[in-house]
Amino acid sequence: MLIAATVAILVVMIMSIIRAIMGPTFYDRILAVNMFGTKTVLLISLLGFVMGRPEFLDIAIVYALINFISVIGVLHYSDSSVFKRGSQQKK
Amino acid sequence: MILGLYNYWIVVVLMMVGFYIVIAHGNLIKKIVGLTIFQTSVFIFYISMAKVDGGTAPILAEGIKQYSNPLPHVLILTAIVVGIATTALGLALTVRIKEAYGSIEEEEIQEKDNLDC
Amino acid sequence: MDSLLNISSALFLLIGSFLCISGGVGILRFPDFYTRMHAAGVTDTLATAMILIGLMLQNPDGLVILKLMMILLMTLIISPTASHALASAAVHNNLMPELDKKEDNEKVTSSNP
Amino acid sequence: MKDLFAVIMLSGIYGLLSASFFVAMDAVDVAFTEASVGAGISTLLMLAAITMTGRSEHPVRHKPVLALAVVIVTGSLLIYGTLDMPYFGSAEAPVHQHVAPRYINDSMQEVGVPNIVTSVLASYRGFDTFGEVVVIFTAGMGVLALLSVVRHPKGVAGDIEEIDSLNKSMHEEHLILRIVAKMLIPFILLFALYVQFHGDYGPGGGFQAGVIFAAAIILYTMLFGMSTARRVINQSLIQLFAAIGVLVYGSVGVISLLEGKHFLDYSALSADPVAGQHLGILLIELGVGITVASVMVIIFFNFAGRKDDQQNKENNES
Repeated sequence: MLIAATVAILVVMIMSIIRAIMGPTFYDRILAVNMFGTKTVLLISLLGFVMGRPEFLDIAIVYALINFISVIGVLHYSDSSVFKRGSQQKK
Repeated sequence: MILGLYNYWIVVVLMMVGFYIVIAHGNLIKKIVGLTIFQTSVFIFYISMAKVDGGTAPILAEGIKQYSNPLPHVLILTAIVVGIATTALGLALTVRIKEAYGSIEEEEIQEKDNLDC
Repeated sequence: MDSLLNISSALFLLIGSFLCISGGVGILRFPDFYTRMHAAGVTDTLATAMILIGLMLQNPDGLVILKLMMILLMTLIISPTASHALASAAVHNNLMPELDKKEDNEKVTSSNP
Repeated sequence: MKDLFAVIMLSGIYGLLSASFFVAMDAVDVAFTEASVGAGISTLLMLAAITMTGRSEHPVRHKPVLALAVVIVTGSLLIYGTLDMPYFGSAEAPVHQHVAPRYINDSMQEVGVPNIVTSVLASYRGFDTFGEVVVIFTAGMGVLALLSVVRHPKGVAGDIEEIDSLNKSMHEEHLILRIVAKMLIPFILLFALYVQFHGDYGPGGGFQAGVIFAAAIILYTMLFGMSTARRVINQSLIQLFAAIGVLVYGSVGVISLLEGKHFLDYSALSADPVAGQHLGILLIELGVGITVASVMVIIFFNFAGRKDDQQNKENNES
């Protein structure tokens, strides 16, 4: 069952990569990256159980935190003037 | 079995993607992204060498006989942090180049240099 | 007792994987950003919670369960916040929902999980 | 792809992916580092850089046939070279024959730390790590020299008031984010300390802890504004801390020299060699952590400060 869940998460990760590559607006890309990050948290905790050494959940915690920080960072920089100018030119 | 070498081939492909970005693109930021891809391929090379079939992570515990090789892990662990520090240095240089030349495209910078001479 | 734990853990993992896959299909197939966000929100909270609870039932060790609870708590705090920030940034920069553009009579509220 | 923003998002995904690969390859410590560095900090630094340099790339004018040829030739030569390499996962590969068995078998008696990676990093190869720390320190100083902003003495007070009012409006927008961040930041700092001191027994250590600590400060800076962060964390103090970290590391080595042992031989630190090793590893991991954290904060502050400076200039001109 652990293997099945791991495979499911890998499939979803591939889907979100496709969305990140296609993503028409850059919010789509951020969304995909965020989803990819949470799925990575799950994947790492599952991998720990699959390999039989579940002590290494610290990495998953770091992931959850870092993922949040990077999403906030991306949004912070997307608010800055360069991006606004860029998106206006696109329209 | 020649297929047992597939990890090296993945590394080579990744390395060449990074290498191509570095030499074929003129944008300095993109060159730095290419360098990080190159760098990560080297990390993957080391880590995949350290893996032993049936081994687990090199943290001693009761009842485990086979561990993966810890030495490449040490080398790569420090290399990652050094890598981010040098990447930051490269980005800082890029920012200064942008301020001085008004562009981060290699060709435009060269044109401006030629004009100055 | 043991088999009960195993069965329930497997059940939770199955539900979680199913929700994950459905969210993944959603993020690929939905027409615009806000609906995609809805799909991602489902996987971020409910599916994560299901899979983590399934893992918790697998292992009776105290420290591991504590760490899993911490991960669960943090994803439950973090991912809605991140979605909120993302949605509000998108609204601020005048990204319209796709359905609003096509038919004006349809009122679409941006899903904000 | 011409949009550099998308390129950087994808490279962030690449970092996440390679970290999960490292977990699958048993390299938990490396995955830890890559998780905090590759996915978090490097993405942020690149974004900070492209806000200053512009986000679109000019099309390549010449055809990259030559580059492609060079790449293909090099790649095929490398693949030809791999044909002699040992198979993936084989235990007989030369890498596993030289010093690794000694590390695996004897480190528990000699160093007494369950995490072999930590004992090799801090004890057997302590000198290497010292070099790495100095490199990080130098890179931080380089960024400082390149990007540090010269503050104009006139009108500082006015500037601060202006920034304060700007911050207030921004804070009202980001109310939810701010409260969640207030909940999380103490936790992140605590977790960084846990990683720092738990590194002997599980994955973790000075490098990872330093990066996580810096990530918390960066989160604070992004949400509460540069000027608030400058008031909380003194710039010159943090530069001092970067130097102190290297100094702690070096002085541990010098102490063991003075005790008549080799440089960085921790058994000199205590009567019992294993206890001495423990103490030494703890101390130098602390030094590494302090240096890495403060160098990362220095780098980020300088990028962000530079950006604010540029924006102020643009505002003044327009």
